[in-house]
Amino acid sequence: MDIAIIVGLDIISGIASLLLISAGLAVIFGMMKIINLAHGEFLMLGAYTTVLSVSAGVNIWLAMLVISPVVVGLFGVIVERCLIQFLYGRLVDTMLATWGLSLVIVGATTMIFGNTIVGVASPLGGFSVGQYQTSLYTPFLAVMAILLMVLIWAVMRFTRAGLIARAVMQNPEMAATLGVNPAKVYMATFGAGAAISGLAGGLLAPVAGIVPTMGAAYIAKAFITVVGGGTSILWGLISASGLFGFINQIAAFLTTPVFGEVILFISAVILIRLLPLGISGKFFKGRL
Amino acid sequence: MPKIHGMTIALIGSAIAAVGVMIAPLFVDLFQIMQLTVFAAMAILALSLGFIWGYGGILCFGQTSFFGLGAYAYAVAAINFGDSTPAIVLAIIVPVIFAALLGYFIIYGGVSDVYLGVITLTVSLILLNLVNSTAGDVYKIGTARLGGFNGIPGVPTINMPGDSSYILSPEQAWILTGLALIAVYLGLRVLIASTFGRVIIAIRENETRAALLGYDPRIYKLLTFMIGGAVAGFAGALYVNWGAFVSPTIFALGLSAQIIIWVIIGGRGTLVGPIIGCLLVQWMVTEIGSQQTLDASFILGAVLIGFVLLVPKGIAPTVRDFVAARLSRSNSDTVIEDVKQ
Amino acid sequence: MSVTPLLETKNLTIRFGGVTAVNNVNFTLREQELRCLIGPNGAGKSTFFKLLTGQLQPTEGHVHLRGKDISGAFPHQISRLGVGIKTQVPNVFDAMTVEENLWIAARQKHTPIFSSDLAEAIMTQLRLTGIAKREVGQLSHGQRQWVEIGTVLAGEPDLILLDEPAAGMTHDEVDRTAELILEINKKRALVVVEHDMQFIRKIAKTVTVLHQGAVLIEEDVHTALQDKRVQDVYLGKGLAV
Amino acid sequence: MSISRRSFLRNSAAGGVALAAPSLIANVARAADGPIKLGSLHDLSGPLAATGEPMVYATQLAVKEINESGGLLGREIELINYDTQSNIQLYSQFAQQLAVRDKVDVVHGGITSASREAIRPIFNRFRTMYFYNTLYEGGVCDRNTFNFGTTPAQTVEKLVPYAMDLWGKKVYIIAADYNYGQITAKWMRKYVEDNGGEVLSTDFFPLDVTNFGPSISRIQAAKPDMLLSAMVGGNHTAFYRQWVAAGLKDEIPIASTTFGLVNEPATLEAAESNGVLGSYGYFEELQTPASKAFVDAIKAEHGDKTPYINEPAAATYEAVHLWAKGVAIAGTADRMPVIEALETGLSFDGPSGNVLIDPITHHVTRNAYLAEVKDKAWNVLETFPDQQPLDTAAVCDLKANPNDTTHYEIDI
Repeated sequence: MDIAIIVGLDIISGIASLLLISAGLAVIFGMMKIINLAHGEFLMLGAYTTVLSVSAGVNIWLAMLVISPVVVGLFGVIVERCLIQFLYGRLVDTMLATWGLSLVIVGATTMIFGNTIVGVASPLGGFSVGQYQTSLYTPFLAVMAILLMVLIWAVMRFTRAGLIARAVMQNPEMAATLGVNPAKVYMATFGAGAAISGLAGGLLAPVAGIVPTMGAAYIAKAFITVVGGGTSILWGLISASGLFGFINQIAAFLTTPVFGEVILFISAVILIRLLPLGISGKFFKGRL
Repeated sequence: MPKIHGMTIALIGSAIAAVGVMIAPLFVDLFQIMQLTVFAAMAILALSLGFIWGYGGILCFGQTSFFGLGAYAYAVAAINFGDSTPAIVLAIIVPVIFAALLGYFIIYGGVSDVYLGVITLTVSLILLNLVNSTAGDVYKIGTARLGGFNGIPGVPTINMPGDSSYILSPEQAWILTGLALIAVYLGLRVLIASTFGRVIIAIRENETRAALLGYDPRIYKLLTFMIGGAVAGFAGALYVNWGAFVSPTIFALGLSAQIIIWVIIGGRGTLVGPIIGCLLVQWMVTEIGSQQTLDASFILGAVLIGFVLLVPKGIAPTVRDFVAARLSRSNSDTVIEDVKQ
Repeated sequence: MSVTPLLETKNLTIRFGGVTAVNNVNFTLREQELRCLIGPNGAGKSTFFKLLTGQLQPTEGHVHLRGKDISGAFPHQISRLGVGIKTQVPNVFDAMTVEENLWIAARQKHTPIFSSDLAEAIMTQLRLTGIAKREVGQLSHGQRQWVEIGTVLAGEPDLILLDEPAAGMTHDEVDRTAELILEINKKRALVVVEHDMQFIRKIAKTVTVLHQGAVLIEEDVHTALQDKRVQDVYLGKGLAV
Repeated sequence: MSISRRSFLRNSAAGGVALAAPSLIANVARAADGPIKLGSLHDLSGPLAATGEPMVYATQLAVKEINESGGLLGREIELINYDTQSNIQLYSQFAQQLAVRDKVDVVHGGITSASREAIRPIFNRFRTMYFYNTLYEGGVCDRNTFNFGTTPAQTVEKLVPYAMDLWGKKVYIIAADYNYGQITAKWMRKYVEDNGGEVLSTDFFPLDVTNFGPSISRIQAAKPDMLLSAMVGGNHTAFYRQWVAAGLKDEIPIASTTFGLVNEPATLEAAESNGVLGSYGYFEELQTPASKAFVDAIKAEHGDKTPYINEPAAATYEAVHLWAKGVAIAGTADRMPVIEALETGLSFDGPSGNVLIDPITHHVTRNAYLAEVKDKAWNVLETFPDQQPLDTAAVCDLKANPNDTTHYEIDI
């Protein structure tokens, strides 16, 4: 019985971490139909921001929840202004440019901070379920993932910015004729996507191995999750993360992590084959 | 429709290049010969993606799957047979069969665009994981141990067909690889000029219209995908032959991305472009490794960004347009024709 | 008793979610007949064409071509049975020249050399020879329409579906299109969707009026255009039952 | 410290002119005077840079010391260093460049076993002496290659019984899913069973796994007394953090053959790493005079940016010095005389203690150390002097088979 609870928690944490590592990418893909291959490095920058803030004496919660998203969000806006804005409508060129950007970020981080950096410890302890122990940080991450989803939903649903965003998602030309300036929307979107990635990176800082190349471990999974989900930001992301996270964690628990990884990939391949436009292309068409 | 000008230029250029390949060992030192050999093998890989993406419109993020399968097929077969000739044949057949199965699964399922990219990328990651976990002596095919992450060392290099004791020297291996590159280039060039080539370009341009004219886009795309797999597998065999070694990193994300970079930098929708892009990037990466002032990733990344912003069409089309503009100014009758993007 | 019609649909229906775009259409076309298909926007004309060409699969009902059931067949299969279509938004090969567009279309059935000749002939007929070497992507909307009609002719189909062939054309061009259609009709059957009533009057004998996915009436052109229900539909009034 | 980009002495005579040149080119055309050339192949960018950086620093230090003390045979040593960028293809390319174009006299380098297996045949083919200085799974048997890193028999053998005495008999093994991890796990199992213990389960992890939740649950379900770890790389560091975050560090202790290789004690919080046991051929914290001098010299050069100086760094330093000793005794930098000189059983007192070349296996007999993490540093608890490479010795005899070049997978 206890083990069932623990495995349940693992599944939730697997889903939550997929949600967190993919959310920023999903916002950018859903709104702008471009793939940001520097996404993993945005996560890394978020983690580095938290680590550096904490070692400068900042409270860890402040560092994770405020400083990381703000810093990486601002960085995203700069990237959009200096690079992405010249490449709209060119999916592949954007991918190449952001791949280049990811190399630049890794290289610059290595040159500035070296190959390793002192990490931060988890701010929460563990707790017991019967004879099993697990980290309080796990449910905390799940709560943060849920809050993030609710936040995205609320912004999209209730604010003027969300309304504009939805209009642009549906039909960019139409939105432009209504007096919305797509350039501003795109800048804001990219910044928001980067900020979410920064937040995710900050949240991962206490439980991840923090090195300049850490982004590479996340990008493929985030990419597969987002594309598997399709272009509907919220529902696509939630359904794909839920499915892949569940399959991955169950397989990893029952067999080995290698198999867990392989079966995640195989299920992604089958999913996209069955639903060539992602889950949301089939079931959540036109929704958030 | 025949493309007299373009094809003539390609033939003359190839003939000059072939002579260059043959006499290169007289002028450059052994190390450069070996370096050129691996660059040429990689350029064939670049051609495979340049063909299926630039002409077939299939953006495959996992072209390394076929390259890697070709490399492993060659290594395993060469170790088992002790003769490279059947190994090279297998290095083409195995990826083609894999491309046929995967292509059927994807293309007949109606998957396209970025979704197709993700499936192919994911498949290469599956192969990476699977091959990586073949350490241990139970994983062997015949006498060849797959070796997991450590890879397969000491792969027999290419010998003269029919005489497995006559191993090609580095110079001969270079001539073989260099001529193979030219042959693959010309072969694809002829293919593109053929009806098949015209049709796949038409499908790239407008799949609906092609279907409404009676062409089945799926079979054409599948064949294109398989040809790309064959070329990539062949490149894999030549790559293993160069280093006498293969390891699973051949399937990794880094190489997949690099192939795409070669094609974009060189220019999509041309065949010369991917070759140029590949040679340029490979040369640059090598040069970067000889200095320690700046981080290698940093330099490479900055160059990529610069390219996307400044030469968005890629080198070959930019040069072609420039030359065409100059020519048409001086002589309005001259038309440089090439397959346009 | 009767000759097998060229085209026959039986209870042809397609639904998207809750919307019935084509509703129980029974449509018959003889060999070498010229039929105009009219109806207000959203009447289901283009969807009907997509069902005929295999771009969409019917939810219910069947399409027969010379008695052969082709519902569920792929577009390329239907094309090879002799159905050609000019779509509403021009579907052409933008990065290829006019000549190449026509050659590819002809090449499906013919040898390379014959295809070149056929392309040549069609370009002459459509007065496209002057722009033979131009890339189609750089041409005007009207010219692209002509190129598309050319690719359809190059496929030598027995049945040609034209979706708004006169849209965006100048007055002279419209006249030429009408002449061309009559010319084509000497050998082949056509179904033409058009909004321009002047144009319809020029070419049509029989018209079929679609409304909300269903056949409203099928009459000779004068009767049809004077029909009260047809006028109401076009004026946007509800249909008095 | 000069890092020469590449040789400007292009020897035109050796550029393979004839098309039918023999495939094995004897590397005879080296200049008899001018500098002796030492090639270095390490990753200085990409994921493996953290391991490569201290190895390059150690190489630079050793070369500098030799040059400052008058060079070798009256000639200066020129260091030619290439960044392989964590890319196997570049290993092959630069290995060819070092052997064929730069015509170096010796090469030190290679980090992963895959990189070593890619370049080792190239150095055999072009007759260039090669030193591999990273700890690895053992089993390389090649007269042209000298292996200075520890192998499982030297460290795992000490670590396992020590940890079992301390913590108990029921062991759970976790390891990176590649050859090093798999073979090390086999040795772990062997020593656990030799010492009367029981291995409950062995889990392998791909190098890019970052979420260890399910595995941590599995481990708990098995209720081991201790965990033996051979996890590798930056992503796997996350295991320790998630382990600690689950509050398990005080429940189930960890001993590892890899923890600390890329600076984990310093990058993790003290609370996360205290009490972890590790065993290597060298720790930066060793307080012998030789060790302190070595560490001080590197820190003097690189200041705050100095990475943790680990076993591969010390092994590289010792390897360069021992090679130099071989050259001095042979009176030439030519390959065979130097190999023969080294095979007389040369030894060197390095930062890790006495290092003695085993002529039978071309591995080294060296001290092994056992340490515990305490406040972000290693506290060395035990020294096991003169550990022989017994694992490789079980399969390799270069005296009897001098032409062997196999990498054996040792049957346990």
